[in-house]
Amino acid sequence: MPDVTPAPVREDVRADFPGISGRPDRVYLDSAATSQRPEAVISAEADFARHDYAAVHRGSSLATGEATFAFETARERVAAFVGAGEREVVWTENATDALNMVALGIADASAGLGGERFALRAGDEILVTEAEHHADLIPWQRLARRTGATLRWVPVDDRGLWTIDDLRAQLTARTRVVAFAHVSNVTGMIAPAAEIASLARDVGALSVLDACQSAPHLPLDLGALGVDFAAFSGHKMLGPNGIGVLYGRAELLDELPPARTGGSTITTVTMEDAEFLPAPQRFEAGTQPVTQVVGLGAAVDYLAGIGMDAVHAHEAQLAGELVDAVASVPGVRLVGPEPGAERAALASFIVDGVHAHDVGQFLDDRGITVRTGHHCAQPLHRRLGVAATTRASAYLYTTSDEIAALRDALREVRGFFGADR
Amino acid sequence: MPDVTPAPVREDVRADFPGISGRPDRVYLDSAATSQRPEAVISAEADFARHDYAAVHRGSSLATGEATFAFETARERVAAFVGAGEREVVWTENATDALNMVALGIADASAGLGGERFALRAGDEILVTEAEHHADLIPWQRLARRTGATLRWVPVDDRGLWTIDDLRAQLTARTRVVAFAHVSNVTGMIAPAAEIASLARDVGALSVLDACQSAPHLPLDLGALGVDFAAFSGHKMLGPNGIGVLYGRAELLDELPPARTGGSTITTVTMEDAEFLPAPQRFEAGTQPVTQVVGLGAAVDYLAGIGMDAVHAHEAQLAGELVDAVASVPGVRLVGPEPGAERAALASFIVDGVHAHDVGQFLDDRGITVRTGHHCAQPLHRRLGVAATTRASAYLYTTSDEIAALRDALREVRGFFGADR
Amino acid sequence: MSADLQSLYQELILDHARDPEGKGDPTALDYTHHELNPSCGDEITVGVSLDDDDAIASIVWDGHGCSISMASASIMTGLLEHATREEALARIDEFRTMLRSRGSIAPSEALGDAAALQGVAKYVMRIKCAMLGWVALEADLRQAG
Amino acid sequence: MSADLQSLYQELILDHARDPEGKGDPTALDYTHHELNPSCGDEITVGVSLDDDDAIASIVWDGHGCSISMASASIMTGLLEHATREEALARIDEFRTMLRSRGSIAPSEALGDAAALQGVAKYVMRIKCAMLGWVALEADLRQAG
Ligand SMILES: Cc1ncc(COP(=O)(O)O)c(C=O)c1O
Ligand SMILES: Cc1ncc(COP(=O)(O)O)c(C=O)c1O
Repeated sequence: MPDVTPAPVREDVRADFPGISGRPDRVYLDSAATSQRPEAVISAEADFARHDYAAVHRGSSLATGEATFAFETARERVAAFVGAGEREVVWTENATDALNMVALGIADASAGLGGERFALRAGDEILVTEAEHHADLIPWQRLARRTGATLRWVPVDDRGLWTIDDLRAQLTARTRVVAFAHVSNVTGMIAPAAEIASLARDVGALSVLDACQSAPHLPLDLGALGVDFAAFSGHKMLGPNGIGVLYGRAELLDELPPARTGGSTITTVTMEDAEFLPAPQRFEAGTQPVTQVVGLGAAVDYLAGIGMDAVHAHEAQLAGELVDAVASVPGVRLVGPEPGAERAALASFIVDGVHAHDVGQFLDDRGITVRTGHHCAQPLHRRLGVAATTRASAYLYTTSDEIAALRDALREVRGFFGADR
Repeated sequence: MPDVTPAPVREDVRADFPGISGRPDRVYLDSAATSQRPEAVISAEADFARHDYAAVHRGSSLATGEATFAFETARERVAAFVGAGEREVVWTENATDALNMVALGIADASAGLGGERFALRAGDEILVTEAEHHADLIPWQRLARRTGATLRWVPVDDRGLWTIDDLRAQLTARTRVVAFAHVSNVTGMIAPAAEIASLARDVGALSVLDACQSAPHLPLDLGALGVDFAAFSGHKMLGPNGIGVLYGRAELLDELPPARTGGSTITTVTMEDAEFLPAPQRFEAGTQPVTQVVGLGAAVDYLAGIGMDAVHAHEAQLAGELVDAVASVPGVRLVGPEPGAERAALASFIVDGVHAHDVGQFLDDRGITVRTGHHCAQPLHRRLGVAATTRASAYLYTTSDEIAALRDALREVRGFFGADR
Repeated sequence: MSADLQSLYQELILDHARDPEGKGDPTALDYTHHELNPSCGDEITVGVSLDDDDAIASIVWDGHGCSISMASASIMTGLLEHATREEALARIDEFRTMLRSRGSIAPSEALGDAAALQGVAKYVMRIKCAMLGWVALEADLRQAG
Repeated sequence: MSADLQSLYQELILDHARDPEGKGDPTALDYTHHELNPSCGDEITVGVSLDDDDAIASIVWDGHGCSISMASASIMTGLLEHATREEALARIDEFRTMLRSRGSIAPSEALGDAAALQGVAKYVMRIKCAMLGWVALEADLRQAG
């Protein structure tokens, strides 16, 4: 956090988002699932599709040259935005795809398909947390089954939280991978990523950061954090669907076997064998989501224009208001850090006697869009003793009035369903 | 081919494509690499992003309901467009991703991760052709290495062609997978897909169709062809980047292990294990390219509106003109079927004494966009004795005048580079 | 409060949700089936026994979920107990068609109290909730068939 | 014919492409490196020997490719033979910077005939072609360093 107070988020920022300004009847509190896009992103995509569209990195035509230029400069900007080198940014379909690319690459290394340094052996350990999103859990479960490695996890407490000491207690000399979310999409807890990366390094394990909920909201410097790999999605950071990023330290990416193979990833191909290019191309098989890359480039330009310090400061304010709003309602139980403690601008909660689906339906009727369900974190919900929670999440375009609207509506939920009788 | 002459492609079709009508200076002959998009597709995407955008298949809000509805009805339309059931269409990033999903699923089955019927054993055989695109070759090479299976291939002749008899000669009792392109992206040869699917079935092998160059151009009925799996990409059929389709017969898809795992693919997840949904959801890990799915839905609506018979008839005409144009130029050698024989509306050729890059550069200077290189088919080019060819390819918006412009420019190439001296 | 929400959560539905019919231990019955809503983790197990005339002798279910899924299972129990296998399958079909119609198909008399769930048709994401118990019963009856 | 195309394919370049300098068998030299352009399959192997003063005694290369890549390798041979290792690395850097400048940086005198390749800077997809031999030589010189 910078010492100086950052410039606030522009007052008129909402006007930039047709999905916000064009729907004054709706309070959109589901940005942690997927964010709205500014017109600048929507137009960047459409204009590219209309005027500059051509194949990328294939052939030598002028049209291809222009499209390739747009594609590669977007990579430079996205890389700069998260503190990565441009060769350290691989385009993927989404963050899930990025995490799978690491897990499947390690599986291939273990099966002798290259990248010997990544090979896991029976008895090696993969460490995750009980709070992980399924995207950062199931790929590791499957990797364990493919290689005979053991999956271990850091347990969470009654509020869904864990500490670095809890993690340290699970690290062993056989730990080869440590995968964890920078910010939990359910609890909003922020993990000490740099410290964990360094603990992992000490035992010779790779660190893999699920940055889905941090890249959109915090100033992020992956290089400085020192993690080995990281993943995030465009659609949560004002960008398009269908584009995600795998970050990896250059020397690792150049050696990790590409699980998905095909055109544009290779140097020489015979009927028997293929040799792969260095990163990032070795992982970018087939025609890339070029339009979406251009859109993501526009999204990070937009965010950089606002300033991530400003975004973060705005959200820190909203996080406090969200917590107060939820905690002030009788019969509503907040998940995650205690009021007052640091958290991202999201709040998941349990309404006593009312199922999350019903809560969501009630709020929806008031024009408030929230997310209900297990948020792709079943083990965490099982630990919390519920099948589903309701989550409200904010972004740079969210206002205090919207959070007040949530609070007012929440106050009526239990009455409506007769849960207060 | 229908008996009756199909209604011709509308005269004013070019006006629908901003990348065509907005660039009167350009002759776009690279649709086999990627097609231009009609305004209807571009606007469908942008409007969805502006007005209807929300997460799909997660949570229960109205916004999610609307978005999910748009997403699933697009699936029905795309499925109907290619003669598939709606549960038989899986969204992927591109065709490459779809082919990898099959190969990686078989690898997982072979490693005991489910789908026993797909398991390959050492000595089992995978059959491809020497003409395959790298996307339909390298994933099978890697699968062979992962499982100990043997990769065999159908050799091509001097023109890059193979026959069903050539294929039959390579089939054995150990063949478990037969993968081939419906239409070659280099030679334009059209493979007898139904007959090959039936040959494969007879030996108990799975048939996998690379339909990248057929889905956009021919009336396609995958159910009737009887192939087990097929793959194609949205961006080659007037749709967006970043969206592809894996087709699979429902009973196969329900059993194939999902290689890529994560949110929205599961029923129950514990820290130890995950149970997967039936197809298609089991393969659609993470936030899907929703906007692009909506765009692809608009693309197939557009194509269906024109009529695939009309598209095919228009292109059959252009294919003849392309072949005549290329074959009429001294010192230019046509690859693929002889003039007069059936082929898709694309022509790859070799200009004696002039490298493909130089040919492409010269044509580009005349405003003609073609593709140069190995077109992701290095083994085929090696067989043709060149590193690179030049390819011109047409689509429904291509005109005879454009092909005449190609011919006129081609006549000057050798002179310019002094190759006629 | 919108009229849509009022109609979705009619008093009848909230009453059923609070005080459901047929809830118990289904495992002793002839056929049982477990259904899960993957988007929220709600689950139900529905058990059924048939008599000699292929009519439903009893339905017992257990599970947890939102008020729509619980009320729907409860209403289903009252409606289909004593129906023949064929009748029950027809009712389940009709119920599904009504829910999927986006409001264009009104429930027939035969759906009885289940007509109260008509409001669900407006909410695509809740159809699964309303169908949960019915789908489980359908699976039981198919096993029995 | 556009002026851009004329300047890309100057007579000097077409001459070098048809009749290249330094083409031969590089394998006998002290250092060799193979470079490939993955988008078209063009390849080059460049060999180099240094004398006692760390100057380039000879450059020999072999390969196939478009006229730009062949002419560029040929011009490079003439330009850098007898340069010191340091000088050669500096020239390679300068050449790359010029090509990547999209036309904004003019070649200095030191680039000699390689200035004729200036037209390539307008064509993003051809930069790799023009650099092919130079990148291979750079790799040789780094091995030697
Ligand atoms: C025959 C064929 N197969 C596969 C592909 C790969 O398609 P994509 O790059 O969209 O994944 C292509 C196009 O590049 C193709 O023409
Ligand atoms: C913490 C976390 N990890 C992973 C994901 C998966 O991201 P995506 O669905 O974009 O692949 C999400 C979002 O759904 C998330 O919040």
